Amino acid sequence: MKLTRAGVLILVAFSVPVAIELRTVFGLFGIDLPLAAVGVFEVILVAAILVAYAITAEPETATGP
Amino acid sequence: MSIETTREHPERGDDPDDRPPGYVVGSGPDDVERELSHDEFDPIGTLGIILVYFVILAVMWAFMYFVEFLGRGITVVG
Amino acid sequence: MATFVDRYPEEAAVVRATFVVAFVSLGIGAFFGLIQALHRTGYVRILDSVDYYTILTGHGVLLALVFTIFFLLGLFTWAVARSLERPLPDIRLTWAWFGLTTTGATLVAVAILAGLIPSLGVSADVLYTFYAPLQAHPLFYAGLTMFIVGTWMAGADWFLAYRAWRADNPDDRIPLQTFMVLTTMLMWYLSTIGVAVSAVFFLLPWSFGIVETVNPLLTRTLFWFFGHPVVYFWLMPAYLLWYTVLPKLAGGRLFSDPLARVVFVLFLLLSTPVGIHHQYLDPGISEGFKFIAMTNTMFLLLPSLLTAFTVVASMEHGARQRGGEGYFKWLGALPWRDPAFTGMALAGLMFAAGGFSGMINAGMNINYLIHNTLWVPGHFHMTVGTAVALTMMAGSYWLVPQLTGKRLYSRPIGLLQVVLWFVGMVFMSNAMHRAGLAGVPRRTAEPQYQSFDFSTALGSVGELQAQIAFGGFLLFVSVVLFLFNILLSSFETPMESPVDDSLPAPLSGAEGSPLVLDDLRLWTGIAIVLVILAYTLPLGSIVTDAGLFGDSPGFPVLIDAVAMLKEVVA
Amino acid sequence: MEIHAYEKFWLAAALLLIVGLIATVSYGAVGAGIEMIGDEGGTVDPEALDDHPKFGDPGVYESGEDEYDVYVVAEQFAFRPGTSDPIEVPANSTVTFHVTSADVIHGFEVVGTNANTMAIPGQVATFTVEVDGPRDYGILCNEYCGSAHHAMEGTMEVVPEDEYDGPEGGD
Repeated sequence: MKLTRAGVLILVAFSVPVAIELRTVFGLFGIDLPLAAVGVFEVILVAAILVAYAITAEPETATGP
Repeated sequence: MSIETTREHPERGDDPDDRPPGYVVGSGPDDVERELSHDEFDPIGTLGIILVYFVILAVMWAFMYFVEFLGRGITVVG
Repeated sequence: MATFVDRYPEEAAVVRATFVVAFVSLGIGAFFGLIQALHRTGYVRILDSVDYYTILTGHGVLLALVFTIFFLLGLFTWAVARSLERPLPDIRLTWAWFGLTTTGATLVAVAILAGLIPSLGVSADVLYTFYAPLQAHPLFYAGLTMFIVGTWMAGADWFLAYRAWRADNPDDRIPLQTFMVLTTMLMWYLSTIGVAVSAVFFLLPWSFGIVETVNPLLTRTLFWFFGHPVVYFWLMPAYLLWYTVLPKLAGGRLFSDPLARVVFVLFLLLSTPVGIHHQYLDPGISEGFKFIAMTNTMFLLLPSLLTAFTVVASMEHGARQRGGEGYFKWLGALPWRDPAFTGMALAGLMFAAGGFSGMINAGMNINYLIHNTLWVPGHFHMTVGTAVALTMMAGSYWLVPQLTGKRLYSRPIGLLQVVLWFVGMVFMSNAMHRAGLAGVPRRTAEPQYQSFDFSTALGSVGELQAQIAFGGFLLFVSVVLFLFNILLSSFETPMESPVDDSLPAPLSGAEGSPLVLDDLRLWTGIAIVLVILAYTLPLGSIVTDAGLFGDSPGFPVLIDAVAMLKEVVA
Repeated sequence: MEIHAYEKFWLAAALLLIVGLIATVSYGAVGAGIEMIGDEGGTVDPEALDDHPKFGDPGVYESGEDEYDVYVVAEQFAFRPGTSDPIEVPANSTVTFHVTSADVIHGFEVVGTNANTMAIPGQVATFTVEVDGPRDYGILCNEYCGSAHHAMEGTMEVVPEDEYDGPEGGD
């Protein structure tokens, strides 16, 4: 299934709470991650989304509404 | 918005008036490929999403009540 | 294909006017929000901490009361005219309630903002809840009363339209949107009795000095009699859009019309007899009454949980009609590039999260954990601040073209705007919830106290402050983009069909639902009985305790704050 | 009325959730013994607090073995006691707070704990807590009470039993 640019934007937005709450999940297991870990994790998530977009995006001529 | 600018998209350069009317918002129905009537449609995905939500609610409620709340010092007992 | 403005030009003019008032207050209120977010976290302080509360009162009143309710007034006018397929009975009545509500809202805003100019001698820094014996200038209570009377007239306008329609269509089911408007207004009439009695019989005479004293617990209880239902008054316009417009935007149809009616009836029945859950920690109200309020509140979760299913199922229907497959893969087939759709969908997602923190607020004893902490604003920024406000902004991208006959200036900016709101709110409200658990109070101008430090389970208070300030900044940028987009839209050239404004019929229509659902008299009667059951005894005991007029003199908020501070420090 | 089977199932699950929430809170009230602030505290005349036997001289009073009563007056913008003198109680005791307001509505929150109440003029909020080991707590007003609301704070010191030199009975 193709990933649209709008879809990328939504996935990036959705990755923000996931990254923030990751720290909570680790906290429950007694691992205190520094704030920077949230940033690093968010960068990884965004990179993964962009890779998915690059792989699935249709050729540039496609307009698709 | 780097995503929006890194790729050329023909739509961006177009004269806006060339767009089909109704494109800007409310465009969802333009892409309908098939009609699903009431009897042909089972919201199985919705059921899945809502059950995941149910589990999250139940687990977080239990955590908040028994760990965060009852686990705290100085609680009103009378 | 003509759109709303071509069919009902006079109604469209009124709706445009209400939206202008709503958006102007949104802009001012959001600016105040930015000032607060930066001030209380200590990042940027452009005013004195004693003036923080003027800004806070302005933020609460302009956004929670003026923006939301003016948008509602416009939306409901649109919904009644379009779903009854007839103009309102007398447009002069419509303009009259617009004039009254606008005048009232302006008086309230003037009373509040005058607080920034001490030489005027007018102040209303009593916050959105205006708890006596803090005393505002009479202008504040008078303006508030006018505003509420104006909303009553608006309701009368819609009921008259319905009556005229009924005379011509004696056997038809009430069109769904009109049904939603009427049930919401019945709930509003019932619940505003509390605030009207409080303002007219107690606070207004007291602020003029006609009566000397007030019973603080009584006016507070009357406030919450209205103060919880009002959150549903904000929410119902969003529900109306989620039920009747969102399925269409998704490319599908509403899953079930009868269940939508059941949900609105449940809100009419249960919204009012729950206000005491805001008073779990109030002395003078016994535990039993609090437990009853909690039970009602918990059952009030039911219509929202049902809504979650119906609305998501309607979206899934749209996605599958657009070719979506699989258990969850269909989510990708939704029209995410449409800001109206995406904004409402993200608002719904945020509401699901807000539903959780609301359960904690509603839990009677667990309320000790978070009562009056920053958790509470964290909660309502997810609900009224996103589920409602973001749905209203997203809905505007679809509604405004119908009211002006002009297309939206920019769809990509609209999409960026709704996504920025979501991200900004994730940062701000997540951090507020966490800070609340650390005991950080709401409604305070300072980030730290002198004699103790807050401690968090995870991370540091400084991080939370940074997230609140950053989130607040993103939210403000989002509002600026929204207003800019709407403003530029008004300069577009008119066109034949600026938007696809048709609404498809529900999958399961009204014809299958029992007729009793449309019996508004019956539901109103039951709602009144429930309110009497929930409130007679607590109000009776409060009045027995301290009398109708109590024994608390007024404490005007216009005081020499600097002298007060010196006294405290000394 | 036609309701989809999945939606009926969800209706049942939603009701189960609601009943579960109410059951948890009921367990907290009955099983864990958490009581709500109620109307047991009675009423006072907010303008005549000085004539009140306890609020006229607010502070810590001993009411039994390891049991103490703490009378607190909240007023713009201080707690008496709490702000200028800390509230001092011994460790491992049972403390009953009686909180009222001399002017407007205030909040009384022992920071980071479940001890949290409103202080409403004319009403007395009464609640009992068990304090354990020695520790200092912050107290703050969590309801907006006027222009210097953010300055309204105090402390409570739970001191070791052997260091406790008896109730002060006012300030």
